[in-house]
Parts: sequence; C-alpha cells; structure tokens
Amino acid sequence: MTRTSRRWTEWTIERALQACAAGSVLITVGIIGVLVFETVAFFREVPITDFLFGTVWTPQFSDAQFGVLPLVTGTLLVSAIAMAVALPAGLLSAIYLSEYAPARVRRVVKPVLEVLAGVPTVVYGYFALLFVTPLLQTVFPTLSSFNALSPGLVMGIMILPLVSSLSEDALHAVPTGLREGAYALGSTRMQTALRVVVPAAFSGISASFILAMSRAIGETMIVAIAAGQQPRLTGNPMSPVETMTAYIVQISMGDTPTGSIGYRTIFAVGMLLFVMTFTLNLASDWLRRRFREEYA
Amino acid sequence: MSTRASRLAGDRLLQTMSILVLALSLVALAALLYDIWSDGWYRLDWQFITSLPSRRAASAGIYPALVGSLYVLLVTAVLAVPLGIGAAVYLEEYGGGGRFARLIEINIANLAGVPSIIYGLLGLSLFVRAFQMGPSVLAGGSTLALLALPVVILSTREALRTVPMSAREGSYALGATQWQTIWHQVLPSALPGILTGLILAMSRAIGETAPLITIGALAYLDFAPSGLMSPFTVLPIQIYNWVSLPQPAFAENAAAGIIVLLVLLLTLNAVAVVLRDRFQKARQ
Amino acid sequence: MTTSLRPLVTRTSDSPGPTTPVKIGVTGLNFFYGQKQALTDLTINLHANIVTAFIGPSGCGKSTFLRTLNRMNDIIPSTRVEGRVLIDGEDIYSSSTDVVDLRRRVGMVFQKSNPFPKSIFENVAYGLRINGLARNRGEMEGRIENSLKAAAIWDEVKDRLTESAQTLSGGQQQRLCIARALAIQPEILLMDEPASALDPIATQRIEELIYQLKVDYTIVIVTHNMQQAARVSDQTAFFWLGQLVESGPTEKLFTNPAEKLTEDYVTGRFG
Amino acid sequence: MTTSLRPLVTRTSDSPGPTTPVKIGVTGLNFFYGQKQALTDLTINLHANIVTAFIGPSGCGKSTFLRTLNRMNDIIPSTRVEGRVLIDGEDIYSSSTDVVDLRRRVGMVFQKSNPFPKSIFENVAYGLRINGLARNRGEMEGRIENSLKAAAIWDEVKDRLTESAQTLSGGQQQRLCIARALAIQPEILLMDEPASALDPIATQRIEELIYQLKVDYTIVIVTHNMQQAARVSDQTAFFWLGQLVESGPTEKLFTNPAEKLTEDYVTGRFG
Amino acid sequence: GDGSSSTESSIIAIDGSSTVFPITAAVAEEFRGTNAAAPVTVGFSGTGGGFKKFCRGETAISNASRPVSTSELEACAQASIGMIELPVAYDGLAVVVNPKNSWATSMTVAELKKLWQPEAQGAIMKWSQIRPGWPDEAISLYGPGVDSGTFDYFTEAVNGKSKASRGDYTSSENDNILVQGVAGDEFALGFMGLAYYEENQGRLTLVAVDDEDPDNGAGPILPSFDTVRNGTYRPLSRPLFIYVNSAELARPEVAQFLDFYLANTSALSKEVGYVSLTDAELELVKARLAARTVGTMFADHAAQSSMSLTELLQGHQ
Ligand SMILES: Nc1ncnc2c1ncn2[C@@H]1O[C@H](COP(=O)(O)OP(=O)(O)OP(=O)(O)O)[C@@H](O)[C@H]1O
Ligand SMILES: Nc1ncnc2c1ncn2[C@@H]1O[C@H](COP(=O)(O)OP(=O)(O)OP(=O)(O)O)[C@@H](O)[C@H]1O
Ligand SMILES: [Mg+2]
Ligand SMILES: [Mg+2]
Repeated sequence: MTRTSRRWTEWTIERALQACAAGSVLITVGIIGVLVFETVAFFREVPITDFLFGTVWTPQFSDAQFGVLPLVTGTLLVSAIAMAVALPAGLLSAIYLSEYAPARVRRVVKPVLEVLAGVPTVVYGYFALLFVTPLLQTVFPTLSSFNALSPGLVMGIMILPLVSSLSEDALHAVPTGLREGAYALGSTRMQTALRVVVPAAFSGISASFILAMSRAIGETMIVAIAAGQQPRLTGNPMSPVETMTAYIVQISMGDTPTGSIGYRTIFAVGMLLFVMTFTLNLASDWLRRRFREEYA
Repeated sequence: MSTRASRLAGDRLLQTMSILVLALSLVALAALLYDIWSDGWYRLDWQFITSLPSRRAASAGIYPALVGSLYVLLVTAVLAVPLGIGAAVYLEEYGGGGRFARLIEINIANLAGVPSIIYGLLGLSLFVRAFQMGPSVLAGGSTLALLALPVVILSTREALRTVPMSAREGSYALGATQWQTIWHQVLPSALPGILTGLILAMSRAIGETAPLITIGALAYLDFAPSGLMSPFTVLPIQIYNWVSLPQPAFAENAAAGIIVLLVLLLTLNAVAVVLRDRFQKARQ
Repeated sequence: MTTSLRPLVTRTSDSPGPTTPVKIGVTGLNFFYGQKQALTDLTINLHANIVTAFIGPSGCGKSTFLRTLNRMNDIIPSTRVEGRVLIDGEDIYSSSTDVVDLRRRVGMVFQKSNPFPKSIFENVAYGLRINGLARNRGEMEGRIENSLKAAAIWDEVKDRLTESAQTLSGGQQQRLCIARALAIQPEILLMDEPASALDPIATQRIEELIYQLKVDYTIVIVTHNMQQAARVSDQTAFFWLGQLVESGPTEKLFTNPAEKLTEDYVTGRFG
Repeated sequence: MTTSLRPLVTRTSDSPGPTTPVKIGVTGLNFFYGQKQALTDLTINLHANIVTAFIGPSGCGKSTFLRTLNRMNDIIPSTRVEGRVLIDGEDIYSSSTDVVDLRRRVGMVFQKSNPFPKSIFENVAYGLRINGLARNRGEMEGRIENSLKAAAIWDEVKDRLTESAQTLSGGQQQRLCIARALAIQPEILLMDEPASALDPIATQRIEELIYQLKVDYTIVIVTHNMQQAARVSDQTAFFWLGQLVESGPTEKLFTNPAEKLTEDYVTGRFG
Repeated sequence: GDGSSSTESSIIAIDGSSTVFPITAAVAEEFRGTNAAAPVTVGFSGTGGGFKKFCRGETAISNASRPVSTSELEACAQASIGMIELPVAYDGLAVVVNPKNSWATSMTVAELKKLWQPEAQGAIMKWSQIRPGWPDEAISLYGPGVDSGTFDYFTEAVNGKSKASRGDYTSSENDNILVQGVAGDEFALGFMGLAYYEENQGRLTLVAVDDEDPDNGAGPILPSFDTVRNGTYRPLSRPLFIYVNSAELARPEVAQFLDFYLANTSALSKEVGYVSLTDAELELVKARLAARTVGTMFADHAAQSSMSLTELLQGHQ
C-alpha cells in the first residue's frame, strides 16, 4: 500500500467511525426534539412548579392535576427494588462464574442466564402478576394484588443478565498475572476476587450497573401490567404504584386524542425522565472515574 | 484477623452466596419457563407456526409474526451492530479522553434509559414520516436499532478497554496503522465482550412491543412480509394481542408464541455463544 | 518439551549436603501442561536458611518447577502434577493442605512483574491487609517503608506513593513486586529472575538483601546469570529439558560439575 | 524524577565520532509525563550501522527515550515532547510525519515482552501481513522461519507453531518478540533489554545476531548489563535521572569516562 | 395471499382502537376467504393514535371505541379527509364483584356515582358507606386505564362527565388484568368489557344496574346480549365504530371490504364477545355508507346516553 492510499484509507475509516459515533448524538437530538416541542406546549398550560412539586397526578380526569411526584416516587421505588435484586445478584453471579465456577459450568450457565434478557417484557409482566404476586401474597397476606414489589423483583431478574454477563466479561478479562500476584501473597479466592479482580474490572462492572439502572428506569411493560397504574405518592412497596414509563405507554397506546393536554403530558414526563437519567448518569460517571483502575 | 478457619469461612461464604444467588436466578428462570411451557406446549405444532392469525384460538397461527420478527431482527442487527461497534471504536480508540467524548459516553448510557415507547415516537416521526418508510419492516428494524445501540456501544467500549495497552503497542511497533491495530489485535481480543453486548442488545430488541405498535406495526396481518418495505407484525405484538383477549384459549396461544420466540432467541444466541467461547479460549 | 530423550540420571553432588534441615523435599515430580510433560521425575531437597539457585536454558522448566512449590500452577487449567512435594514434612498436594496458607508461607516474585493496578502504597499494603499483619496505620506505613527500602526502591518512590504502580519503569515495577513479597514475611521466598530488569547497583542491593534474608528464610532464585548464581547461592540446581541434571553446592557445580552437560552449560560451551 | 538537580553538562567524549552517517539526531529533547519531567535536554547523535547502548540506573529514562524515537509515547495520554528528533534529517515530530511509516522503519522490542494472544506463527506473520511483505504462503513461511531462527527460538517452537504464544516460557516470549520485530526488517531497531530473561547461550545468540544486523541496520539497545554493553555496542550513552551524562565510544566510556558519575556507575561504585 | 409488490398497493390499512380490533380482525379474516380478497392489515395503536394516522391519510379505515373528537375532526378536515362514521357493534360494560361477595347483587347508577365520582376519593372507602348494611370493609376498585374509551364512557354515563372520576383505583389497559384483580379480592369491585365477564364467569359475579328509569325496563338489569341490544341495560353500553376515509371508497377493494364488514359484523362481533347492532340499526348504517355521509353524529358531543343510537342514526341520515 502506498503511503497516500494508506493515509486515505485510515482517514476514511476514521471518518466513517466518527459518523457512527455522531449517530448517537443525532439520536439524542431526535429524542430531545420529539420531547421538547410538545413539552414546551405543555408548560405553556401547566406551570412547571405545579408539575414538579405537585403531589396529585390526575391529568386524565376532569379536574386534572399535574403533580408528577407520584410517578417519580413510583419509578424510583420500582427501580430501587429491581436494583436491589439485580446489582448484588448479578455481581455475585459474575464473580462466581468468573472466579469460582469450572469452565464448563460457566460455558453453560452464562448463556442460560442470557435467555432471561430475551424473554419479552410483556411475559415478565404477566409472570409478575400471575405467578410472583400470588406467591408473595402467601408470605405477605396484606400485599395488594397490584404492587411495586413484585414487578420490581421480576424486573431485577430480567436485568440480572445485563449485570452478570457484562461484569463477568470484565472480570474474565483481568489478566491472570494479577490473580497470581494476589494468590502469591496468601489471598483467598474471595480476597483475590473482591480486592484485586473486582477493582481491576471496575470500569466494566460499573458500566453494567449503569446499563442496568437505565434499563430499570426505562422499563415499561412489566410495571404497566403488574404495578397497578395507580399514581400514588408512597414509599410502600406493598401498594400499587404507577411509574413514569407505565404512564407514558398507557397514554400513547390508549384512546387519548393526540394534541390534547392529556397527550402532551407524556412528553413532559418523558422529558423529566430523560433529565433524571442524565443526572444519574453524570453522577455515576463521576464515581466511575474516581475508582477506575487501569491495567496495562 | 485471619485465622485459617475464618478465612476459609469467608471464602466459603462468598462462594455459597454466589452459588445460592445464581441458583435462585436459575430457579426463577425455570419457574418462568415452566409456567410458559405448561401453558403452551400442546399448542405447538407445525400448523401453529405456519398459520395466519385468526379469531379462533385453535386455528390461529404465528406465521406472519414469526417471519416479521426475523425480518425486523435482521434489519436491527445489520444496522445496530456495525453502527454500535463503529461508534464504540471511535469513542474508545480515536475519540481521546476529551470532555466531548465523555459527554457522548454519558449520553449513550442515558439513551439506554429512555423508555422504549419514546423510541417509538422518534421512529414514527423520523423513519415512518420524515424518511417516508411507512410502517414497514425497515422502519421497525431501524427503530429497534436505535434501542439496541446503547447496549452495543457501551458493552463494546468496555470490551475494548480490557485489551491491554501493550497489545496495541506491539502492533504499532510493527508499523501497523491504527485501523490495522484495531482490526487485527484489538477487536479480536475484545470480541467475547462485544458478542455478549450483541446478545443482550438483540435479546432486548426481539422482545419489544410498545415502540413497534407506536410506529404502526400491525396486530392483524394476513400475509408474511416479503421485503423491507412490507407492513409487518412481530411475535411480541401477537403475544400481547393474545394475552389481552378475553378468551382463555388465547392465553395458551400466547404461551406457545412465547416458546417459539424463546427458541428463536436461543438459536440466535447459540451462534454468538459458540463464537464467544472460541475467541475466549483462543485468548488464554 | 521433547520427552523422547534418554532419561538423565540425576546425581546429587557427592559432597555432603548442607547442614541445615530440609525445608522442601521433592520426590519424583512430574508436571504436565495438558499432554505435554514439562517436568520429568524431579527429586531434590531444598534446605532451610540456604539460597538455592535454579539455572538452565530458557524453556527448561525453571518457572514451572518454582510454581509447583506454592501450587501456583493450580490456576492454569488442565495441568497435572505427579509425585510429592513436602514442605516441613507435609505434602502440599495432599487434600488437607490449605493452599492459601501455603502461599502465604511460600512467597513468590514472578518473572514478569505484575503490580496491581493500584497505587504504589496499596500494592505493598495489600498483603499486609489481607493477612492482618498491621494493627494500625503507623505499623502499616512502617512495614511498607521497610519493605520498599529492602527492595531498594524507597528513594525513587517515597514521594509518589499514591501514584499508580503502572507508571513505574520496568525495573521499578520489578522491585515493587519484590517489596510486595517481602512485606508479608513468608518462610520461603521463590524469586523468578528477580533482577532481570535491574541495573548493577539495584541488582547488588537485591543480592545483598537475599544474603541477609537467608538467615531467616529459605530462598529459591531462578536466574540465567551465572555470576549471580555464583554470588548469591549456596546450592545450585541445573535443569535441562524439564529434567534436573545435577544439583549440589554452588561452588562445586560451577568448578567441578559431575555432568558433562552441566559443565558445558556453565562454561557457555553449550548448544 | 527530581528535577531540582544541578543540570549536568553533557559532554561528548573527545575522541572523534563514528565515521558512519548520523541516522538519528536528537537535539534538546525534553519529555514530560503530565507535570513530571522524565527527560531533560537530551542531545545525541545515533549513527547508522552502529550499535549504541543505553545504560543507566533503573528509572533514569532509558525506556522513555527509546520510545520517543519511534513516537511510541504518542499512545500514553498527557505526555509531552519538546525538542527535535531527526531521522535521516527529517523531523519525526513534524506534522507531516507519517507515524505509521516511521514505526515500520523503526522497529522495537519492548522491555516487557508482549506477544499477541495468537499463535506463535501468527505473531510473526502479523507484521509481514500488514506490511504486505510476503507474496505467498511459501515466502511467508520462509521469512517466519528465518526470523525465528535469527532470534534463536526456532528449534524450540518449530513443532508448535500453531500453539498460543501465551504458553511460552518467559525467555521464549522475549525471543518471539525479537523475531517479530526482525521479520519486517526495519532500518532501525530499538531493543529494550532484549536479553533480560535469557540464559547465557540464548543471550550470546542474540548478541551475535545484533553483531550481524548492524551491517544493515542502526541498532539501539538498552541494557543494564555492563558486560553486554561492552560486548555488543560501539557507542554507549549513560543516562542518569533523565539526563544524558555522557556518550561516546564504548571502550572509551568504560575505560576512561569523562565524568566521575559515569566512572562510578560503570565500575559499580555508585549509589 | 402473500405480499408481492402488487398486493401491497392494494392493501387495506386499518388502525385504531384495540377494543374494536377483534371485530375488524375477524372481518378481515373472513374477507380473506372471499373472491374479493385483498390484503388487510389491522393495527391497534389506540383510538387517538389511529385517528392521527387516519387524518394523515395513512390508513383507509380507523377503529374507534368512542366518537371522533372535535380536534381530530378538525385535523381531518384540514387534510381534506372526509370520514364516514359507521357504528358496528355495542360494547356492554359489566360491573363485577368477587364471587364471595353476597351482598352487592345490584346497584343503582346513583350508588355507582357515589362510589366513583371525584369527591369519593379518600371519602368513600368502605362498602358500608355505599349502602347501609353492607360490610364495614374497605372496598378496592378496579377499572380500565384512564385514557381508554371505556373509562371515558363509564365516567360520562355514571358520573355525568367524561373523565370525572376518583383516582385511587387500580387501572389497567388490559381487562384480563382487572379480572385477575377482582377475582383475587373478596372486597373488590370493578368494571370492564362484558366479554371479559363472559369468559370468566366462574371467577366474577355480575352486578345488576338500575338506572331508575322505568322506560328502559324497571328495576336492576343484568347486562346480557339481549339487554344491551334492546336498550334496557342502560347506561353502561356503548357503540363501537369504524371510520372510513371517503376518498378510499373509490378503491373497489375498500368498498367491497366495507360491504362485507357490514354484512358480517353482527355474527362476528357476537363471536368475539361484543353485542351486535339490531337489524334496523344495521340497515341505517348501511344506508349511511351507501350515502357516503361524512362527519359525525356526535358533533355536539351530546352524551350518548341521552339519545339512542337508532335515534342518532335516523337524525343524521
Ligand atoms: N501454560 C503453558 N502451557 C503449555 N506449555 C507451557 C506453558 N507454560 C510454559 N510452557 C512450556 O513449558 C516449558 C517450560 O516452561 P518454563 O516457563 O518453566 O520455562 P523456564 O525454564 O522458566 O524458561 P525461561 O527461562 O525462558 O523463563 C516451555 O517449553 C514452555 O513453552
Ligand atoms: N506512564 C508513566 N507515567 C508517569 N511516570 C512514568 C511513566 N512511565 C515511566 N515513568 C517514570 O519516568 C521515569 C523514567 O522511566 P523509564 O521507564 O524511562 O525508566 P528506565 O530507564 O527504562 O528504567 P528501567 O531500567 O527500570 O526500565 C521513571 O521515574 C518512571 O517512574
Ligand atoms: Mg521462566
Ligand atoms: Mg525501562
């Protein structure tokens, strides 16, 4: 290859890759575009403070109130439950698969877990409603048949492979030399795993956490089916709640006329969700940078 | 203090806990699968797979939905895989650690949290209307590709990060260009991780319902899509449709549909898993 | 490793062995990487408070042997050990062995230095922490300083203890790994080419360290540097193609080896 | 690197320089890792068909300097170079420089051997492939065999070319990396402690190789082994704390150095 | 047939309400077997979503579980799309309770209003507050999603104003989920499509509704095919519609499909769980199609409960 042709190839490839990356920016611009237009129209009718700090959410009712807090708490409640399941369970599974399990077990179990990620979310919704909730009700008789707990748990199971698989890859990629170094100092497998391998794989693990968290907050169908679609300002996981996503899907697939204020709410809620996750991601990015260990 | 016993206990504890957690997850999966299987297995036959939808549960089939899912998934993969890997490579290998690159990175993580229905709205105004694709396979696949992209990009970036700098140095020192280094050294080393991301992303795409309904995927279609511009439906929509009907017989159809979807998914994953295994072995 | 070779008769030098007790006793050791045999029928005693040097051409199995002594080979999949390795009379491959404890007692410096992707301080602190060897911060810092001093790297890193160990030069990383191993005061110290990336002065310091350490420790050092072996070791073992050709007092082995092969090797007439 | 030291006056030995043309000319080179200066005001000429040895204590900047010669430091974030490095009269840090081509012409063997996680064969084939240096399979195989032979590792690996390079012993990996660098026949060869993990015989073979190679190549070798520097190099440069203390004909530098520091170092009285 | 490019241009695209979807899909399925067969596609992106597509000319027919709204009508007019409004079936709303509930066999509309009106929120929490003598137990309420046509209809019919309702009830888009909720809770009450009751008779008990208007039959009336059809089960039954783009009628396959639709809707809507129009009403609808009458009969958005469908159809002929 001549020098100029090689340079040209490199330049072209780089530009092509850059275009791919720019794609993500375009998507964001698109999403923000979709959201902003209607959101602005929404806030022309509803004061932003009513929206952000109001505690009653009844936009579809004749005496419409637009306090989004019940949806926010619902979202946070369900996501928190899901995270409480998915993060520890996913990380532990990953540690087991990468550091303890025989290669054969790992080869079989990992893809099996990944099946969990592919089950349609509608199915998870019904699983939560028809299987998990009744099961939980035998333990907690006061549990209402729609509640935050059951979809939270099921959502945790659904995003578990996201955490376990991606973290496992990150753990697996830590050079053996580091493990050997730790073992040679008299570390147990646990110490090696938790103090050397996990920190070295921190970047990958935290990426899996972030994806999982984003996924939990953005998940729609499970909550729409099993959480009850009842906008309530509550922190009680036993009671029915409605999440921001469940509300959005309810309106956008329902019979509300487009262009009405009721329809516009979904964009305002969507925008808020976008801002929330963005803040969350900013924070986790900062954390991640602080604790990342790079190996050569 | 680490007496032998307490050390062993700690080690055991972690191991036992991990196994327990893993076992619980597998039990949950088994419960889910059993639940579905016991509802749907006897509806599974060739007739079910090759028939068109019907208001009679017993004669209804999934043919258009199955073909539609395959088409859409193909489009999604063709778009999301190169785009996602390309973007990740750019950001990780070319983008530098600049503020802009970081902002893009955060932004991508953020995209993973956008509810799928919003992607549906975007797909509707962008692909269906602005690009005049109509509610076609192409529009559906493109919409799902948007949805799958963040997972592909993020997991690919992380996989690229695990490739040690010394491997890149070795390649550069032999007069390899940056792209040659990426193509011959970095990507092969990162492949297992990339494949994991692809599996997860495609798994998500194949199970989505809401955004496709929004862009106008159909619930009743009496022919299978025959090209990129055909109208289409997908399995999850068919399943969703069936579970919302009052007649209990349709719930069994839905279960059978889920089984087909899972088999489809497993088959796709199997390919990636085999590849991943091979590359991971080669790397050691 | 070609295994079709005529088995070598391992002869221990006729001069009487060291007077210190046997710390590590190896009998009939075979080692396999999958199908490939890397060590064949090794039998050797390593004595306490003695420095034993392993020499032999690249690829002859020195590192492999070293790794069988603290069961570091357990980590590599599909490897297999036959024969017996006794430390203080106990079979380290018996099922009752606590491998973690074994490795704590048998420290190791690897051929390719492998500092943790942590700060310099944390690299040394790690072993102290997991073994609970420092009661407080002061003790911790004291021990870390001593270890780094012993490994002749203190002056270079004392102002940058919180920097990542990955920013050290090759030789600095090697010395950091030595410091790390010293910090937990193992009974036996296995060092795989500990001075390979070091300049003469640093090398000399490490050699002096080894000399001091042998008062309390049992030391095994792999080196390809004959002068170094001659300088630091009391006993030397010469390996060739996975077999132990000869072992005995260093002086004897270098000046009057029993085997022609050994003589050829130590005089550089080999190959 | 403490930079508060009195700057050393770099003196080139008074004896006339080599007669071959200057291949690499370095003027006023400073190098920074972030805030930290690792090289200070280096000025030196490296001549064609000559072996130049870099010596100096661990951490003095030898590897850093070597990496500035093929711009390998570009890869490390937040590093900075000042000054000029000319190869064949062209500034390699000018914006018009084709870094890829530069690195193809300036081969490098790293201090820590870094074989690719591929087969032994593929490790050597890689450079040939990307540079289009073999027209067919036969030529490819021939070149690979020659490189492996030159690096004195052919006999050990000829029966296992398809095995992963990661299963090689430390010294074997080092030689594989040498073979890999040789295969693409660069004009300049930078070798960072190429024999650090090698036994005397392999070392000797590599040294012989260097001797042969200098007929066609310009060779720079970093070594901490004074004897080796004395044996293989024509010119020697002594570095200390990021500064070039002295450079000149090897013999002169070892027997009659201009600087006290050099003398102390080469005679081992240092530190 | 399978979709070659020639069939794609002749596709009859339908979208809209998921409530009407089963009827239209059933008609499409039968249409498949006729000589006139053209490919038909039916989506269910909601009544609102359906109208949006319809008014952009993207669909030929829109399913709707409520009459078109004024804003939607305007949007269509702006795009010069004329819509022909065709009622195709009735949907009865069933008020249901748990089978263990032995007390609430019937309720008056006033009692339902007392329970469901906005003021009830946080106030009417126990059965005993509805009618003295009923148990002093907390009542749990289930109903369709707040943006569904069913919800609008129920609130309008019971509370007198569309969308005026208490908010502290559990809602779901999917009536099967409501079935699940009521079936699992002794003190539950919910409302849903009659078909969902029909399919879950063992798990639910119907509540008879008394509109206290003897003109529509005296006393509490249980919903059934007959009582919905003959207008005695009032006010909880509503008509379902399809809207046709009048320009699309120029396409022979669309015209044929619509003829087929109206000829078969009685049998098919019954089969999928809805209540068919009376023959007289159906004739009026057919006439409306034949006359290509555009616009809505509900332009004044008068409450459906005040005038029967027959009256409306006659009035707008
Ligand atoms: N993981 C492995 N899998 C297969 N073969 C291996 C592995 N590690 C080492 N070998 C082979 O076993 C033999 C002995 O290797 P070992 O590392 O013990 O050599 P060594 O004496 O330490 O050599 P050096 O001085 O080069 O480090 C070599 O032929 C090597 O290629
Ligand atoms: N990436 C880095 N970031 C910061 N400092 C570095 C980095 N790499 C090397 N240094 C520092 O720069 C100085 C010179 O390092 P260099 O690797 O050039 O030393 P060297 O002469 O090659 O030593 P050795 O013989 O030990 O390999 C050392 O003090 C080292 O700690
Ligand atoms: Mg070795
Ligand atoms: Mg160096």
